[in-house]
Formats: sequence, structure tokens, C-alpha cells
Amino acid sequence: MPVGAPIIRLEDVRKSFGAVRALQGVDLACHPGECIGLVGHNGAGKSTLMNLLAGVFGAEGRMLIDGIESAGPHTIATAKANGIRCVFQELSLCPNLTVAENARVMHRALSGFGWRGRAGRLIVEQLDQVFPNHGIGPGDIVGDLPIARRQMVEIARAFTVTDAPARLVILDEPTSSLDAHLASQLLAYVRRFVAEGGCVVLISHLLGEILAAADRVIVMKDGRVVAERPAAEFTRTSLVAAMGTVAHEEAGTRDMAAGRRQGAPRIRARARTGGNELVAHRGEIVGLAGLGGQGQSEMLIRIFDAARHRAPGITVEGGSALVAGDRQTDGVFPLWSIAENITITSLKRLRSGILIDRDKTDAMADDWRSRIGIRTPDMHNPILSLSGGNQQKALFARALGSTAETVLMDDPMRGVDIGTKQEVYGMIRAEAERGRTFLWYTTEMDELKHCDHVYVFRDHRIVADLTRGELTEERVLHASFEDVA
Amino acid sequence: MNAAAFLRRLAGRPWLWAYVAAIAVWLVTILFTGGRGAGEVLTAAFTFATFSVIVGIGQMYVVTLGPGNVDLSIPATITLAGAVATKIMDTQDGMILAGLLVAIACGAAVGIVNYALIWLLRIPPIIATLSSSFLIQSAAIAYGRGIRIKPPPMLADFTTAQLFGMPVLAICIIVLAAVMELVLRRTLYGRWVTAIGQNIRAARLAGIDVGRTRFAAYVMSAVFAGLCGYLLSGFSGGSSLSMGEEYLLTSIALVVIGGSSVAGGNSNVPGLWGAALFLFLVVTMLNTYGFGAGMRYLATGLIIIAVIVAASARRPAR
Amino acid sequence: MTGTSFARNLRMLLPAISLVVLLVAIYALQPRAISYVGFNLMLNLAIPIALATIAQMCVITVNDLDLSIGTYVGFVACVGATMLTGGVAALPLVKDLQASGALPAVLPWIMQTPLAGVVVLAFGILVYAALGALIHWRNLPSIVVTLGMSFVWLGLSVLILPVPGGQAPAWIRQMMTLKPAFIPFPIIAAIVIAVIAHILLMRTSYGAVLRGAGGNPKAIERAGWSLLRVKAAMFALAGFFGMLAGLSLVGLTTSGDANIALRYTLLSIAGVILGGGEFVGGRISPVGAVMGAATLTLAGSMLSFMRISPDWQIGAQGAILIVVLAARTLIDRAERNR
Amino acid sequence: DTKDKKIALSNNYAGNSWRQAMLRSWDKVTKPAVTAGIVAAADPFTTAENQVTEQAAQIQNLVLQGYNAIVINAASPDALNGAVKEACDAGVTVVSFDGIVTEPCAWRIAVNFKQMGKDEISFLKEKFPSGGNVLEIRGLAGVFVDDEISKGIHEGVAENPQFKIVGSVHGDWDQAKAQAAVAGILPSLPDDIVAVVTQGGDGYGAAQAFKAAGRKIPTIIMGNRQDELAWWKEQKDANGYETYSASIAPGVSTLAFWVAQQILDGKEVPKDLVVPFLRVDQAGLDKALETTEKGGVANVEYTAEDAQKVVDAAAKK
Ligand SMILES: Nc1ncnc2c1ncn2[C@@H]1O[C@H](COP(=O)(O)OP(=O)(O)OP(=O)(O)O)[C@@H](O)[C@H]1O
Ligand SMILES: Nc1ncnc2c1ncn2[C@@H]1O[C@H](COP(=O)(O)OP(=O)(O)OP(=O)(O)O)[C@@H](O)[C@H]1O
Ligand SMILES: [Mg+2]
Ligand SMILES: [Mg+2]
Repeated sequence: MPVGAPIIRLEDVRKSFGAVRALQGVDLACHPGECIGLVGHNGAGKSTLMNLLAGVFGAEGRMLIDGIESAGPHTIATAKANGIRCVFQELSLCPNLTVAENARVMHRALSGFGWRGRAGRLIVEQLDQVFPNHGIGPGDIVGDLPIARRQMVEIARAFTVTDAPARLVILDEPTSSLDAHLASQLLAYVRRFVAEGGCVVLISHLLGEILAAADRVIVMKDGRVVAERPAAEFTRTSLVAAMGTVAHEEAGTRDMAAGRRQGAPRIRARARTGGNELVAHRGEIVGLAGLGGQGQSEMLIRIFDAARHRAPGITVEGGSALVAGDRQTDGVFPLWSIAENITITSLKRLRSGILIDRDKTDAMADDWRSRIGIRTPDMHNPILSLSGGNQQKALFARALGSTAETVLMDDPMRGVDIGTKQEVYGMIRAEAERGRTFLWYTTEMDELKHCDHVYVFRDHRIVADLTRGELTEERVLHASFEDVA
Repeated sequence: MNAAAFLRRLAGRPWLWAYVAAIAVWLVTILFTGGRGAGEVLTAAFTFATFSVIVGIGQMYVVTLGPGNVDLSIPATITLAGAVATKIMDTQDGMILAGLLVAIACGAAVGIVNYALIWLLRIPPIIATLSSSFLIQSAAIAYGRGIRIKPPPMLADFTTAQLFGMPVLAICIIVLAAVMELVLRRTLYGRWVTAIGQNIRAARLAGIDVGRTRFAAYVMSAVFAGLCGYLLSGFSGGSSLSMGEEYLLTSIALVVIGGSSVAGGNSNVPGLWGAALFLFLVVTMLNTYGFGAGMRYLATGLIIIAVIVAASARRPAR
Repeated sequence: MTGTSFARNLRMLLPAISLVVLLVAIYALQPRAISYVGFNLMLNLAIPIALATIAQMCVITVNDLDLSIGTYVGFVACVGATMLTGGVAALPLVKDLQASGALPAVLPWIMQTPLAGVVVLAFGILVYAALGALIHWRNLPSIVVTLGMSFVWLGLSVLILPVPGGQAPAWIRQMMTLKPAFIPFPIIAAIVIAVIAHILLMRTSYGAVLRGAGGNPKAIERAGWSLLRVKAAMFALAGFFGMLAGLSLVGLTTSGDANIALRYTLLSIAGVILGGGEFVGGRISPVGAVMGAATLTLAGSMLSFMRISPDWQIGAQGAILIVVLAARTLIDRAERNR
Repeated sequence: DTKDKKIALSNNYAGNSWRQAMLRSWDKVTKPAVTAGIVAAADPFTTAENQVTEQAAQIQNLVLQGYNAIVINAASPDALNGAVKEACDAGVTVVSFDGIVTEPCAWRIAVNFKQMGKDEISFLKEKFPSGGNVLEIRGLAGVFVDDEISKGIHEGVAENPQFKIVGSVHGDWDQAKAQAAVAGILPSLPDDIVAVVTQGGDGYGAAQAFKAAGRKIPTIIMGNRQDELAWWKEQKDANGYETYSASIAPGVSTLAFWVAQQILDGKEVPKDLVVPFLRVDQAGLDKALETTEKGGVANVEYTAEDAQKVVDAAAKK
């Protein structure tokens, strides 16, 4: 499928962070007119490879741009001049600036008199193309936008063109905060962009997206490329197998007959704006569905708070723990080790006398490393040395390791690889069997299937309550869009 | 563990540089006298460092809470507590304990007011504690009018007592510092404080009671300031309205020179002692060498910057 | 979205609201203060504070704090009152040497030219830029570095002017005592300062990058900008505005004093916050900062008009800060509950 | 006739016992004067922080409030000149004392601080004709008073080379700070220090520092504070300790008040007035201690007649 000479070509690149060998000899070529899907488990080295392309840091090995090995070091500036753009896994917008100003930050050419207007038009036109009806204005402050819109702005920004062309656009888990609707808009645009001769590298843990959008799929494992084939030759199962995970996908679907529980509910909550009441019992997995940003996270946080302080309209029994999806702002403690991050909510149990017992915390951390498969040689390493997905696993370990009876999950699988997801689903089910209650906000249809019943949110209130038997993608979408409901 | 590994671990300690600097400055000082009075200089350094360390501990806990957290009311609290305590004790040995309790109560009250301003009125801590420090200073003036009352003799004796050239008070505060280091590293409270300093939102969502933890830190800082005022008035023969003044900059300088992060979330207590000794010894060194005021200020500033640069890591090259 | 942006707009208006409330209170207490002469007297010392506040704001924009701005302003004032007037020859040290006969009574031209002052002031700005670069390069906490610098500036001031004295250059003196028709000079100056700072930081295209470096430095770096240069630029800008603060101050006081502006450090921080700025995240408002500085100054006037018992005069300053900021919170909260 | 005239006190610092005594003296004298209808008002104002800029703003505000005279204890002799000039231009009488201002339109009630420093050495000359090593405790760097006193001391030493200043520290007029500075430098100083020259108020702290270092306590010049006098008396009774004590009397604020009142009354008053400082000698110690409030500062207050005498004395010169 590759057409024309490659825009950029990597030969045998290697990169180490201290003892961690993130890349151990990778070859890669990106041709115009193709979309490359890049998959692999958390910590496989995908983001590291992309950072290399974008010039964030250097590495050993050869790098040829348009067939020529560059004389100086490959930096962000040379990457940009050669039309290489990157949407990084972690947010790279300035939250204090407006949408237009963020566009300006990207483009040196946007200066001089009237730059504001030009920058605003540039970004909004691009947003119009990628995400029609996005509802974002050039004067909106990025920090005020919900995370999905921020991600939209960042994606659109990567495709904008002023003086340098956009030839290769790297999208590192671009859909992690987008709902299905927006994700499909993005993928459609990617196809159009590729059709016009651009090149896109798409990283995602949602294999469906990869299979739908990519021409060629590259599978990475432990810093190496382990498979590389046209997308058409992969099926979901073979892709999972190539990643080295055993596919036990539909293995343990829950007992269909379970239905609605009886007895005293553990949680009762009503949205501030009214609507149906949310009810959850012991041992239930309850899904919160709907488009992104319709008040699901807010509901979770209110329930979380209500477990500590009294709150009107909400009752919670038995304590709660939360798994944040936006790990940068809501989850990790960046200066701490992985072990410290995991044990923070369980410290009460890990003491001897009044002092925290190191042996006990280490034991808990190591236990969870093996249970949830955190890829690190040492749990005393800083949390930021972990890949995004592995950080997310640490947050899971934090919540599941606590004694809380209710676990609230705010789109918790962002950036988690498929193998781990399977394991975590299993864990959630096992924990629910033992009597824990889960409230699970997700925009993934596949994940909702693990729930006993699902509340659909729209406009900050619950508009539908679907049991497991009634759950179909159709019905969720119907309830999510006003006009249909 | 071999020596090299031990040294490497030691070099990783952020507080190391404060001690290195203190020792260097001390050596330079006694170089001037040819070794004479080396011990006495150290005794004096420990004597006066003690007072800064007391307030430094409280300030450190507050700074650990994250960017923007700082207690500027320490000087005024020292003054108020000193004034109230000496007046209550009124030179009677029997009232020593009562005086201590009153000083601590003063501190606690200030801490509560500070946090009320920060929490109820959402005033940024810098301004909240600055404003309350004006109020406290006024209270101290209105209460004592700068009249200096002698401390009870037993208190004065205790605060100036020495054991083999080591001030007894310094020994007590070394123990206190050790305890506070333990609290920071090995108790729930310490972990909470550090967590909040790194990411207050994440701390809340991890189930930490952010409000109570911050409250306790501000109260602790003020209580230590009260304690400092009490001991200081015992040590220097009574309280005065200006006795706290120098502890504003000192308490902050201690925290940062001691290797704690001003961005919060990463602190250590041992560095406070190193920094306190260092700051005292710098002044002593410059006095000993007979620098004029201008040169003294200049040298102090440059030395502080040099220490902090030496202790810093270069930004990792990309 | 409109909810948040409305709240934001209101918050941006708050500095103006508190300013107006204060003016009304002053009018009630002392009607004659609200006059041409009154504004001149009440507000002329707000000019240097406003400039120092802008300087502080530049540093806060990139998530740093400048604890040396007060002593730096003092340093500039000392330079302004000596070298900027009479060159090196105006330094007390040189005069002492002349008196003792070590230097001739008539000094060569090169020692008398005010150019020496210009050079020293430029050097000050350079030092600021270098500090910014150093702070970024070695990843230093700005609080400590500027704490150290505060001693350095103070030391230099004391070396330049061991005792208060010197004389402000006539042109600065004239400028600061201008009496334009209708609108008092301090008000014009405040508006000019606010507008210039606003254009520089909020409207220029590089200003967006500078502020962005406070919001998400990594993003700025990944967009190919040099953070080193950004930090150096912001600190240099702080040095520049700090210099203007020092010069305008010496124009008002007519002579220099090493300890003249120690208080500006805290005042400037308070001004930035009162003006709606935040300590981290690059959220700032130059116009608000100028109004914050004016608010602080006027608060002082109001207190003096209120005639409080001397014991509580100091405390009243604290109380007024609390009241102004608390009002801000209350409006904020009322807005959120709507 | 000044019964409808208003006088204000502009004070830059209230954070030590001297300033507190100064404010109390002001109250003690001016309250009756207002009640008696001599003046309409005599309000004291203090700035929150010891800062020139704040005091300048304060003076401008006082002008706005329509005071006829402003009595100033200034934070800086020169840096207030702008504000003082504004006041004069608005027709306000400005009288400065203790911390005086140099603006020509203002009156100055000065203490010869330089002489105060010189006197210290003269006293030591009497006591130790053969001279010796001396330690100097200074005030706050960059402040006029500090420089003047220190200049006086150094001049005295220059005239009496048998004395040698072996160390000089800044105590910033703060007891605790002075104590710390002395304690720090002591170990490096020779053992035979005969005297400590001070700027007033730090004597007790110096004595404490010597005691803590286990050294023989030299002759320390005192600064009229009650605890200094008390300590001195203790030593005197125990071992015949000899020294003297001098400082500007806080009550000079009341002199300034009367001077301002007389100027408003239309009296011809010379711009420069000098008041002697208040000195306590070995003989007068007991009496001074008796009349000084516990924890306060030795003080004298002035009456209108005293002020008249000072003015006349100055006019004759
Ligand atoms: N700055 C760093 N310091 C230390 N180790 C790092 C750093 N960045 C990445 N690593 C390590 O390099 C390896 C590869 O990480 P990378 O971020 O490339 O993984 P990834 O494939 O993108 O994973 P994910 O799907 O979870 O995002 C991981 O083991 C990670 O811990
Ligand atoms: N911080 C200061 N700033 C300006 N002037 C000061 C300061 N402290 C003292 N002075 C001046 O010093 C002189 C006397 O002060 P002195 O130091 O003797 O006070 P004190 O009685 O020692 O006070 P305390 O007991 O509170 O230290 C006065 O002229 C006073 O104005
Ligand atoms: Mg990644
Ligand atoms: Mg004193």
C-alpha cells in the first residue's frame, strides 16, 4: 500500500530511560497517503517512538527525512519545518489561553497586526472540518472547556496550516476523551486527510478504531515492532493475539438473569437538575452512559463527596473510592513513587502503631504490581516514569486496594491497553461478586456491556434507565440525543 | 552497602547542601581566628538557630501544602505570644506552665483566624496571613504597649542553659525536629500534607480531608510561632514589639535553603537545621571579617544564590 | 459555557468594583478628597506601586515570584538620585574621596555624565534577564533566588547611598509633578501604564506565548519555543517595569534611600492578586493589577480619613485588605449559586 | 490664637518601646491641650510598616484632611521631601523631630546624634585613660541616625587612638538581633574588650550575650531603657559597675507639638532647634530608675513654657 517515498524513516532506533529500555531497535517508515495504526500494550514504547518523530528528544539510530539524513539533531523545530505534527498523549494546550491564542502558540507565522482574527479563523475553520457542529468559539478559554473539547481543539490545531505544511500528523490516543460520535467524526477526517496525500500515525487502544481507519497496522511489544501488516489482514482477534494477549473477550459475560436487585439500595442520588433517581445496590455494576460531558462526572463527584459529608439528595453507605480518568489533574501525585501513589487511600490499614509501616506498604504495592500488571522494575520508581496506561493502572490499584464498598469510575480505561482491560473487567466482576458496588462512567459501548444496568445522561440529568437485557447501542444513542428521545 | 553507594545516596538528599554550606562558612570563619573560638561560634549558632528552626518547622508544613501557601503572620504571632505570656507570668516561676499554655493558645487562635480567612473568605494565604499579621501586631501593641516585662528566672535559666557547650533548648528542638520529620514521613498526616501539596484535586479525590489537613498545618505554624515567642522572651529577657520581625524572611529562607520545594509536596525537616545554622554563620562570618553593611548584604545574597545553584540539578538535556 | 464566561467577566470587573466602592466611601468621609488636588495627593504614590505591581505580575505570569522587587526598586531609586543626576561624581563615596584629597576637586567629564546611571540601570535589567535564564536553566525555585537577590540589591543600594540622600534628576521630578488640565496626572499615568502592559502581554502575539508559558510550559516547549528565552524575557520585562517604578518613586520623593521600597515586595504581590491574577497558571490581568495597586493606595487614604485609635491603625490596614478580598469572594459565591 | 487649628502627628513606626513611649507622651500632653481649647485637634497617625513611601502617602492624606500643622517623626531625612514640599505648598506647617527631614520649608527639632556617639568615647576616655578594645553595636543600615551616631563614635576613636574598634555589628535596633549578632562575633574577638558602644536600647542584649559566652562583662553604654537601668543598678550594687546611659527622650514629641502650636500662633521660630539628649549618670541612676515605668524608657515631657525656652535659646544664637 505504501505510496511514494517515505516522509520520514527510522532505522534501528533505540532509547533508554535509565534502566528502562523503551525502544530496542525499531524501524519505521511513514509514507504519504497512508494511515498507520500503532498498537501495543501499555508501556510498549509507542509514545516514546512518537516523541522521537516529533523531535521532543533524540535517540540512537538513523533518521531520514525525505530520504536525507539531517545534519544537525532532529529537534521540535526541524520536525515542524518538515511538516511533522503531533497530538501528544497528555494535554499540550495552555489552559489559560483562548482557543485562538493556542493556535498562535503553534504557528510562528501568526504574528503582526490582526493576528488574533487570523488565528481564530484558522482554528475554527479547521474545527469545522474535523468536528462539524463543535460549538467552540475562538475566544473560549481552554481551561473552561470540558476535556473532550480541549482534545478537539488540540487535534484540530495539529492539522492547521500556515507557513509549514502538515504532512505527517501523529495522533497519540486522540480519542481517549472523545465519545463515540466525536471519534467517528475524527476518523472520517483522518481518511479524508490521508486521501489528500497526508500521512497519519494513529495510536489507540480501541482496536475497532484502528481497524476502521488504518491502512497498515504496526504492533509493538516491549520496545520492538512485533508485527506489521496491512490492516485488511488483521481481525480483532488476530490483532489481539499479535499484541501478545490471550483473547478471552466475551469469556465471562455476566449472568443475564441477574436483572435488577432488590433490597435496600447502597446509593441513591438525584441530579441537581432533577430527572430520574440513580439507585445502586450491593454487588451491582451500574453504568453511566451518554455523550461526553453530560453531567456524569459531576454526579460521580457528588456521590464521592456525599460518602464523606452529608449532602442533600444523596445517600451513600459504606465509603467510596474514585478512579479518575483525567489522571493528570485528578489522579496522580507527580512527585511520589508508584508505591506511594497506590497506597495513599489505604494507609490507615498499613500502619503499626501510628507510624506507616514500610514493609506493609511495599507488600501492598508489590501485590498490586503483579495483580494488575504494572510494568516497572521497581515500585519505588516515580509514577511519572510509567507510561500513561500504566499510570492509570496504578490509579485502579489505589481504588480497588482500598476498603471502600463503592468504587466510582470516571471513564477509567482511558489509555489502558486491551489486555489489561480484560483483566480489569475480570477484577471488577470478581469484586462485585464479593459485594462491592461499581458506578462506571464510560463512553464505550463495549464497557457498558459489563454493567448490570445503565443510566443514560443528557443535559445533566438521567433520561433513561436500561437493564442489561435492554441495552443496545441504538437505545443508548437514542436516549443521548434529545431529538430522538 | 559500600561507601560509594552511600555517598551517592547522601548526595541525593536535598538537605545536604545546607549542611555543606554551613560547615564551609564555619571553617572560613574560624580560619580568621586561627581556630580560636571555634566551639563557641557553634554554641552561639545552635543557640540562635534554635529559634528559627521552631518557626521554620511550622512554615515548612504550610509551604508543603502547595504553591501560594505561606504564613506571613509568624512575626506578629511571636510578638503577641511573647507579650501576653510575659505579662501573664509576671516574673513568677510558678506561672511558667501557665505562660506556655497561654502562648500556645495565642498561636492556636491566630492559626484558626488565618485558616478561617483562607477557607471561609477564600483569601489567598499570602494576603490572608499578611492582613492578619497587621491585626495581630495591633493586638500586641494594644495589649502590652511595648512594655518589657522580665521573664521568670527559671524560664530564663532554662532557655540559656547549656550542657557541654550545647544549649539545652537546642537539644530539645533537635528532638522536636526529629519528631516532626517522623510525622512528615511516616504518619497519615504527613502523607496527606505532601499529597495536597502535589495535587490538591487529586488529594481530595483520593479521599483526603483537605480542609482539616490544611487547617491543622496553619494552626501548627501559628502554635510554633507562639512557642517561639514564649521561649524567645525567656531567652532575651522579656518580649518586645519588634522581636518577631526578623523571622519573616528567616522562616521562609530556612524552608527553601533547607531543600524543601517551594512548589509544595516535597519537604524535609533536617534541612531546616542546616539552613538555620548556615544563615547564622554567614552573618557571623561577615561580621568577623569586618565587612560593612553594604558588602555584608551583598555577600549574604550572593552566598545564598551560590548555595542554591550548587544544590540544583541541571535541567535534563533533551 | 456562557455561565462560566459571565462569572469570569464579573470577576474581571471586581477590581473595578472594589475601586469604585472605595472611592464612594472616601467621598463620604472626606468629600474634598474627590477633587483634582485630592486625586493628585491620594494617588501619586500609586504610580510607582502600579509599576512595581506590573513588574511582579510579569514574574507571576511564568509561575515565579519576585521577592526582590522592593529592594530592586530601592536600588533604582538610589541610582536615580545619584548617578543618573551627576554621574559617578555624585556618589557619596567619590565625594568622600574628593574631600580627603584622593581625587581632584574637578572631575573629568566621563565621571560626571549621567550616562553612568543609564548604564547601571541597563545592567539591572540585564541581571533580571540573566536571573530568569538561570532559574530556568538550573531549575531553581525563584523564591530563593530572588530572596538572595533582595540582599544583593539592598547591599548595592547601601554601597551607593550609605545614608539617604542624593537628588532626583530634574526631568523626572518635573514629569512626576506635572499638572495637566482637567485630569490629574496620576490617573493619566495609571491609564497609560495599564494600556501599555495590556497591549504588551494580552494583545501582542508573543504575549500569548509568554502567558502560555505560565499555563503549560511543556506545551510551549513542544510548540518549539525556547522556555529559556521566555523566562529571560519575562524577567527582563519585570526589571524594566521595576526600573520605571524606581525612577517614578525617586521623582516623587526627590531623593534616594536604600530602604525606601522594601514594602513594595508584598504590596506588589497583593496588588496582582487584588487585580484578579493568580499565583500559578499564567492567569493575569494587567488592567486589574493597576487597579489593585490603586485600591491598596486608596485603602490607606481611607483609613487615615477614618481616624482610628493609634493602637489599631496598623490592624485596620489588615482589616481593609480582608474586607476588599472578602467582598470579592462573596460576589463570586453569590454568582456561583445563581 | 490657635483654638481652631488642627495638628497631626505622622509617625512611621510603633514597633518598639521608645516609639510607644513617644506616642503615650503625645497623648498625655495633647489631650489636655485639646480639652483646654488650645488647639482644636491633635491626632496621632502611625503607618502599618516602617516605610518611607507609606509615610509620604500618609502626609499627603493628612494635608487633604485639612490639618494646619503636621508633626513628623520621619522614616527618612530626604526621601520624604517630596511629600513635605507638597504639604508646605498647601500651606501646612511641618515640624520634624527625632527622625528629621531636610526639606528647607520644614522645622527641625534635632538631636545631635553625632555628638551622642562622640560622647560615648569621651566617657570611655575618662574611665580607661589607657584605652582598649571596643565593640560597636550599630542600628539599621542605610538609616541616617545609625550613620550619624556611628560617625560620631568613629570620630571619637580617631581622636583617641588608644581605643580600637575590634568589631562592629548591626543589631537593627532590635534587642534579639543585637544579641544574636554579638554572640556570633564574640568568639572571634580578643578577650580584653573594655567597652561596648551602642546606639541605645541594645545594652541589655549585649550584656546577655557576654554572659552567655562566659566572658567578663565590659562597660556597656546604655540607652535609657528601664531593663537596662535595672540591670545596671543590679550590677552596681553587686560589684560597683560603672557606665552611663543616654538616648533621645521620647517626650520630644511633645516639644514638637508645642513648637508647632507656637508657629501656628504666629511666633517667629527658627527653623533649626536642638534638644539635648537625656543622660543618666551613675549618680542619677537611682532617681531615673524610680521615675521610669517598669519596662518603659526614661522620659521627660515638655510644657509650653519649656518649648518657649528652647525656642528663645535658639533664637538668641
Ligand atoms: N520520561 C521517562 N522517564 C522514564 N521512563 C520513561 C519515560 N517515558 C517513558 N518511559 C518508559 O518507557 C516505556 C515506554 O513508554 P511509552 O510512554 O512509550 O509507552 P506507550 O506505549 O505509549 O504506553 P501507553 O499505551 O500506556 O501510553 C515505559 O516503560 C515507560 O515507563
Ligand atoms: N526600626 C526603627 N526604625 C527607625 N527608627 C528607629 C527604629 N528603631 C529605633 N529607632 C530610633 O532609635 C531611637 C531610639 O530607639 P531605641 O532603639 O533606643 O528603642 P528601644 O527603647 O530600644 O525600643 P525596644 O525596647 O522596643 O527595642 C529613636 O530615635 C527611634 O526613632
Ligand atoms: Mg503512550
Ligand atoms: Mg531597641
